[in-house]
Amino acid sequence: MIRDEKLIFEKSVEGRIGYSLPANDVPEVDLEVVYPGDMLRKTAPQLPEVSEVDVIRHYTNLSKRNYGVDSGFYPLGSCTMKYNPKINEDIASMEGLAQMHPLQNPQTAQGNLEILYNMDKYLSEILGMERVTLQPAAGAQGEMTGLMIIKAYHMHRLDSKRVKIIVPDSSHGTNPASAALAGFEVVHIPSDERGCVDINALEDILDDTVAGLMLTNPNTLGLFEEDILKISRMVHDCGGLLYYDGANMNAIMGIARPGDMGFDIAHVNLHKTFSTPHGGGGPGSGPIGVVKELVPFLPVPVIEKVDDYYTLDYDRPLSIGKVKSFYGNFGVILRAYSYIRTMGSQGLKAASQTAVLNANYIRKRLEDLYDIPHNRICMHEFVLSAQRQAKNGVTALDIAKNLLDKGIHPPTIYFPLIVQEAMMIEPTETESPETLDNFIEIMRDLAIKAQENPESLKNAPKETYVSRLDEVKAARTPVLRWKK
Amino acid sequence: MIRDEKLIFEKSVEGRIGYSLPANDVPEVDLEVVYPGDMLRKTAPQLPEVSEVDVIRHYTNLSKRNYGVDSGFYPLGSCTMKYNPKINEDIASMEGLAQMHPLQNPQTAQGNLEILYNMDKYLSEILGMERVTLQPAAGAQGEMTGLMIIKAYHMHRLDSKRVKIIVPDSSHGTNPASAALAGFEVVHIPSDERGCVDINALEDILDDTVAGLMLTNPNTLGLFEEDILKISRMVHDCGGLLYYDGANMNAIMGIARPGDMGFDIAHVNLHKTFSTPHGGGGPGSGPIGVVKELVPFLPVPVIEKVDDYYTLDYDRPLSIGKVKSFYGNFGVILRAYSYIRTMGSQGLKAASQTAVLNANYIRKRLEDLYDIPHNRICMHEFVLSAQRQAKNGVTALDIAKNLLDKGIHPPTIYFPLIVQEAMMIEPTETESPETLDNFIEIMRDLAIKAQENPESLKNAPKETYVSRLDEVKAARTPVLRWKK
Amino acid sequence: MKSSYIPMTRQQQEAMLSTVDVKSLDELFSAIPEELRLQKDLKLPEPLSEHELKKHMNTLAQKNSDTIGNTCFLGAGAYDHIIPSAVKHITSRQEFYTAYTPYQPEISQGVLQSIFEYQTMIAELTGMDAANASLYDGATALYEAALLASRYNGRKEILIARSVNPEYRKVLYSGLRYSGITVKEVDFYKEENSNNKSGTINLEQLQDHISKNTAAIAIQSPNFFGILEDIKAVSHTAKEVGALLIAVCDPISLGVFESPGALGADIAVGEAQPLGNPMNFGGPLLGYFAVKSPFIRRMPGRIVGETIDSQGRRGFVLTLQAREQHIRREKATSNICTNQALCALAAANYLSLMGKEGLKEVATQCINKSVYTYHSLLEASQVSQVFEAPFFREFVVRPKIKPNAINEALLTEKIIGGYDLTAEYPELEGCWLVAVTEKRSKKEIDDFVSKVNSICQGGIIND
Amino acid sequence: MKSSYIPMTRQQQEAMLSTVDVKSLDELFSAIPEELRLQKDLKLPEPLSEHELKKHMNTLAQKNSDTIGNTCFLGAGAYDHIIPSAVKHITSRQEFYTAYTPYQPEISQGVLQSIFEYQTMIAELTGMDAANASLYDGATALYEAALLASRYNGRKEILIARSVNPEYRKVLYSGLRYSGITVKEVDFYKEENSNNKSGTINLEQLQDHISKNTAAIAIQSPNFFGILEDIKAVSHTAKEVGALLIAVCDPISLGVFESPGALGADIAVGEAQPLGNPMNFGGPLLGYFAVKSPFIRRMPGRIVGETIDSQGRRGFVLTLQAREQHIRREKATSNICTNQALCALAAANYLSLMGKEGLKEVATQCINKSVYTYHSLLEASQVSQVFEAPFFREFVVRPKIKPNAINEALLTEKIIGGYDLTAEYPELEGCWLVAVTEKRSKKEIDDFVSKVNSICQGGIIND
Ligand SMILES: Cc1ncc(COP(=O)(O)O)c(C=O)c1O
Ligand SMILES: Cc1ncc(COP(=O)(O)O)c(C=O)c1O
Repeated sequence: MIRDEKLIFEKSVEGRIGYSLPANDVPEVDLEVVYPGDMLRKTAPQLPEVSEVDVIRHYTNLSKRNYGVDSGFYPLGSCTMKYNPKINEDIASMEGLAQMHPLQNPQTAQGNLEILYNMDKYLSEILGMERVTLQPAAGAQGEMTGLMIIKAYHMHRLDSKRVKIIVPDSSHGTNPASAALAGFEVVHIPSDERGCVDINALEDILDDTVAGLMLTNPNTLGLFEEDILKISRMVHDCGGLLYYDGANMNAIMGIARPGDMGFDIAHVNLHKTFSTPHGGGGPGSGPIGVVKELVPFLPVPVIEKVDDYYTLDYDRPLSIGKVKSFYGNFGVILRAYSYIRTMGSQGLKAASQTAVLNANYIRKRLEDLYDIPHNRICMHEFVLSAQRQAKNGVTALDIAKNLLDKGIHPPTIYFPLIVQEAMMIEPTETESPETLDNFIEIMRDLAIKAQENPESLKNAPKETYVSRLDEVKAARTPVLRWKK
Repeated sequence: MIRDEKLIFEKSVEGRIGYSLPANDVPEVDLEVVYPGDMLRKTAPQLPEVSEVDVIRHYTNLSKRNYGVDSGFYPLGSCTMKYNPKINEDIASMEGLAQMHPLQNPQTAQGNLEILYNMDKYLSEILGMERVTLQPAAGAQGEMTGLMIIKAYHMHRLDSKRVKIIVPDSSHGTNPASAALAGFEVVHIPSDERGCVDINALEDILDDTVAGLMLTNPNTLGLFEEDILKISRMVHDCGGLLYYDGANMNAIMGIARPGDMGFDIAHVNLHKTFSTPHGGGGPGSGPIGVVKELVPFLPVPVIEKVDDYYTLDYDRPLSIGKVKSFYGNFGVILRAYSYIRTMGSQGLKAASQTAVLNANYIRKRLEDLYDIPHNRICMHEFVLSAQRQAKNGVTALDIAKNLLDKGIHPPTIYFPLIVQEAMMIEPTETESPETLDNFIEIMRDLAIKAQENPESLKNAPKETYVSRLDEVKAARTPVLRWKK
Repeated sequence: MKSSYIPMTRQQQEAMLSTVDVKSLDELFSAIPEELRLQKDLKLPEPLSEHELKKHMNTLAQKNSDTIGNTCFLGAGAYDHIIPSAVKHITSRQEFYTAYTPYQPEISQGVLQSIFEYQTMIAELTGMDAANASLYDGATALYEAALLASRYNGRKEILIARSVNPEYRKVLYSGLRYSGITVKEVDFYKEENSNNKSGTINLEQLQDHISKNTAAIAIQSPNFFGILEDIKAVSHTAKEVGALLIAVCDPISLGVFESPGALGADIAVGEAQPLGNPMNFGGPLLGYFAVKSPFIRRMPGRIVGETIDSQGRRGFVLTLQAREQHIRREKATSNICTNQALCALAAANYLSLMGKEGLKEVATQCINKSVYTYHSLLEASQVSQVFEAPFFREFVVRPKIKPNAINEALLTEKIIGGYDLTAEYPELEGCWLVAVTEKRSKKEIDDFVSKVNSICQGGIIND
Repeated sequence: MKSSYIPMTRQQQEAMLSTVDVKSLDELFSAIPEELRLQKDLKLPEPLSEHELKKHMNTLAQKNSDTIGNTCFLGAGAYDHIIPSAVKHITSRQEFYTAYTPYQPEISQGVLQSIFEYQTMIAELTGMDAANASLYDGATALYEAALLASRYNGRKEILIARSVNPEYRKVLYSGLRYSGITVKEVDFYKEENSNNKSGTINLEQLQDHISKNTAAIAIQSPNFFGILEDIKAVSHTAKEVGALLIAVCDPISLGVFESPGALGADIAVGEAQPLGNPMNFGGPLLGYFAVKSPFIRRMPGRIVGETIDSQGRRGFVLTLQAREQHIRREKATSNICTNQALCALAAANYLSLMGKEGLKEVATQCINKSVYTYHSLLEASQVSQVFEAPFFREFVVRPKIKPNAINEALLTEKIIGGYDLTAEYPELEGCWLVAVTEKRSKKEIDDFVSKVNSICQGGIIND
């Protein structure tokens, strides 16, 4: 690999340009006159001065130091790194859809509004919900929106004592964080020995101060909460609402629906389940669906269809307001829309079935060499523990770094927090049996090496552009920007 | 680098698909009935059975084993590997221009015809010619077309004894090859001690059997043929025509014109001079311009403009006919059109000036450590000789392979044939001084190593996906296709 | 069902089922209570092939009037700037767009370094000490800033200028609704005020409202009306009571205007969509977030830091993660997880391409062209002046007829007109907010002005 | 003049001029005689910025009627097939499209392996032993094949079926004009011939023309009229006199039809544009060239071969270069240098995506849909039958009114009609060649048929 250590700033040469703009063709304003006082900038921002070829090469070279789904296997649990069909990218780039201003007169945006309206319908059907808002920009924002709806609902009922949100100890960090932001007190409940919500513990907590329960189902151990109907009855009986964290929807599309399970609100991550690429950290999209009773609380605007004409309805007195500018991450929604339209109901179901089969296949083929805390049929992912290997000094982190050298993106490690040395493996349906087998062989090989020659696994990665990085140094003495 | 040694065929799994087609919605034909006898295929072609993700990953991984202009410096002499501006790619992908059938009614293709017509005008102006045909798909086809015009011209004058085409010994292989294909006898003339056409030798050859002379100017040594006016007079005086191989036009855009030099026909490689990417071996585009007298012989169709309406003129009795289907490589022409329109006359001139300065800069900074057979001010490229290094056992090939390990594409080697251990260096104008300096330092370093430790240079490349390949084996026992 | 996206063949499926030791796909789902298992297909349209999908989407696009075929004078929070072609070519590299958040730094140096560069550029533009890796949009960035401020000084009141983008204010209200933090609006100087119709924040009213309970003042400059606020003055006011100053700034404008950092802002946030990102019908956008040093460890979202690898070579990692939800859970500074990394990459690409000179040129052209448009409109006397202070890229006028009527008429001329302020600002009834970026040519502007004039002349009087 | 494509700054320029030891840029050109140096600017339009260029090209595009907005029933050598989206995503990888011909194999394994795969696929489709890396288009491939044949057996006459694409024949004539090789056309069976109106090559006439001087017979199947030739029969005739058989075959059709190799052809050439390449207004196209083993070392163009590296690992190189112009100069098998590598990559991507099943499906749908169209047209009696033999994707009919008149009328309905055979085949005056690919839906076809019918009913009689 060719080393090019420079930042784009370090490639700057005074007077070089990389842009091409139309010449100014109107009278020039004298800036000093129009903007008196302190208004004008005294020193120009230190932006790089580089040419187009510099920029293209710089970022092309950077891209080569990055690993994406198109590079290879990416079994990053909870993140559903499935292959992103290329046609969806083309659709999202269509000028007639993308080059639109959000505040255009709706009459000039009927195509886009139709897409949003239909997307609401499709997701409502998939989730088993009454209506969906596409406004949230990611899962976490979906959660926050959902929790605000829960709050608004209770407040509207003048039931102001409901201050608690229950989350399982296996829940994703965004769940308690969102609950806190929505003004709730967060109560954690433990998982039982089967890896599911501990019903007795839940029983103990439930009272009229509980606003709701957040649940991922299948949960972050990849296990379906078998008692879900009981749980939802219990929560409902005490007056609480159920929130569904849909990050794991990829297990059950077309097979079961959160709405039918008793959830009142559900989000789905389009950037997971619906194959929109993750962009190296976003943009995503986290629509939420709600049951009929909660529709009045949805953020504005809601898209309505009147006689084949689509409108933006802002006149919704009970709405929680707006959680984001405009109507959500339309560019991401377009990709998901394309995905749903090309998969159809059978395609989505096949995706979930295959995702689940793939996860179980890996589980079965690793169960002899790794500990699997809850070793039964899993959904689309499962969590193994490298505890056995850790006894020899080979941690989940070491295993992850060794996978890098084999050209595989490691599973999620050290999550969920309730499993020691956790490795959360989610293969998704878009990976072929050969890819799974290759991963399995490597994992088996690593387990054997961890037994026989643990030292040999401590120095990985060796094949990557950089070797193990000093994260402690980064946090202790933060260098967050380049300076000359 | 992750090794994935398999061919796409070796990834095939029976029954897997990578396509998505509309369902057949018309009555099905019984193939056996409609196509009786031997018509239908007995065994299906062994095409791979793979999914979309397999294909994307396979070819994405292959791409990583390839080096393009966007990867880094590419001073491949004679090939003008300049940076290809991205906007040109966007223009070439515009559906309204590209998704056109060539035989559409001209009235429905006025936009495309206008582009072709204007491109003819622009190139005519740049070359100093009367008209241009855009039909040839590459330089070599331009040559062939030009030579056919020369032939047609002489034949039309009933001057059938002109059977010879003169080419310098420094000429590109396509020149003699094209001449032979056009039915000429090829006569090579030597270069003089200054690296230019030997005027005396030319004098000796010229007689009434000479149909024409082909010349690259600047020639393949990167030197301007100073006696060009004399040469063209001499050739014209004896009744011959002059053909300009425009592969080296990047030296003189807006500075001098082949037409003014006395050339009668000139081609230009859009995939060199006009920044269209080379596609790993094509497609290219090799338009040729001709002087007024030769216009009647141009291939059909010629695009004409009548009252702002563009038509395809096929009714040209003296035309040599067609050299290629339709009107040339339109997709490539679009990119070159965009380039000319964004550069304008001053931009093109600045490009040539900078290309020439860059070449001279490298020449100056390497002249102490390498032999430069004709060491004077060069045009956009120059040829050095690794003879001094070869004495220590380090050949031009070794130097080239060592450059690979430094992330640089090597210069053209062993061409032109008249220079021993030739390395033909063409930096182009799109390379920054820093890039040139980096190359110079590496070349200097290699020269020193060749002196001090020649052995250390014999095993390169080491950093590439494969090491030196056995070309002899490949040619002796050719394996030209995969078999199960 | 065969799908080109699912590589498993029927035969392979059977082999795998037997490895897993189940008889059927259904058996894999036996943990799901019988009554929950769907007995019929989801009601979704029949699947389309690629080609059919493309045709379908083309049909939908034809029901739109896009900003390519129509000339856009609409801004109000999303801007139609020129985007260099190279940007999309970079963000289309699969290594960037198909990657997840860079949890494994050794194979994520591409994204990490690009974010580090983006953070540097944002810090440079805003005159701040550090910036995060991005937030969803300008509106949520303002919300996060307000939260930070309140947590920092423990105060529970935010003062916000009414001249801040109404969408931002709405998102702020919703977000803070159950947080115990209250928000008060401060008016702007307008026509009724004979001494000052600057359109900037009413400093007297600000003085009236501010107190020791004020966690922060939030202003926008250029504000929603395009008008530059006196950040320095407001910052003094804030400092006097120990409140923080949150400045919402347009990043393009910072090519010519003094940075909020230099003028005393503690936190700078805003919408960075104008930096190389298309308007995308409003999303994805790109929220930037930058702070002075005291607030670095309180920032929301991802942050990339420089470090070294085991061989001492420079490298980049996600850092200061102790602030984040996956570690701190309910005590995290924010719940944000997925952000807008690819849009940040586009912004970094854009700023690299434009560079020092280019960004200034863009900003200057926006000024030249908007000023030219403004004066051309005023000259013909079909619109009248509303505010008096200098503006950037966008301005308010009051046309003789209703803005909506003008807009409707302009549409038939393939022009997307300005923003009607009536609904969000009843006090500015009949006022029209017009944006003119560097993308508009003189010809387009002249055409716009002449059409506006003739529409106003022929139209119904705006009373 | 500053340009974003030229990184050198003025300061750097001066430093470099002084290193080179010249005083000015002009001095660098002192080898060019004074009188040749241009004293004024080239007469070219003023430079456009990116944005202006885009607008300009949009304006030009609007003067076209493309095959997205219009439904295409035109073939005649370029075909409107479905192209999977993934193809362009692959060919847009800079490592592929910005590379030169792979002269340095160690950093060109991407292109080299993809060509090797392409060669394999072409050989598979055509039933040949080897294929080259591509030629400009089908027409020049035919020309190269004729040359090969004549050089191989030293004979100087080519017989070509008149049912071969007229563009191909024209290119052949031009190319061979000064080569000493003559070309004779062999007619096809048509209406006047009451026994046989198959539209295939007239075998009796072929027998009359063939002789010991015949270097090769060239036929096309499906021929220009869409009709399948009896390759086997013609191959027998060729073999009898020791001539070679050159078969021009459509690659899509080879998804269902017997390969020319299996039927006795010595050389198979043709246009591979239908394999994943857009029509691009006629270029770039993709000429394929495949041969039986005796002819391998006589092939024109680039050829990639498998070999091993110094560590014994599989790798690929350009091979058999001794045939080529850069070594053999005037004795080379061909002058071709730059070819169509990127189009060959697209074809390899296409064939990988379609695979065994997909290609068959495409071919079958072309058959189903063209047969359906043909019968629907005949049924309404506004067109009449011309030929009788089975066809692929394309067929000839004689409408009641002139084809050009129908085409003009269809255009107003956003339909691009078939090819009028009148000009190229006076003997088929008033005949119309209609192509129907898998891309056409039943609805589009029904619509086409009904419009043709009503146009014919209302139009001027075609006599
Ligand atoms: C289980 C779970 N919940 C919530 C989230 C948050 O989603 P987002 O990153 O889209 O905000 C994630 C994302 O990793 C998750 O895995
Ligand atoms: C001097 C010269 N002439 C002719 C050619 C042939 O051009 P093309 O490859 O476009 O056929 C080349 C290409 O390398 C060349 O360098």
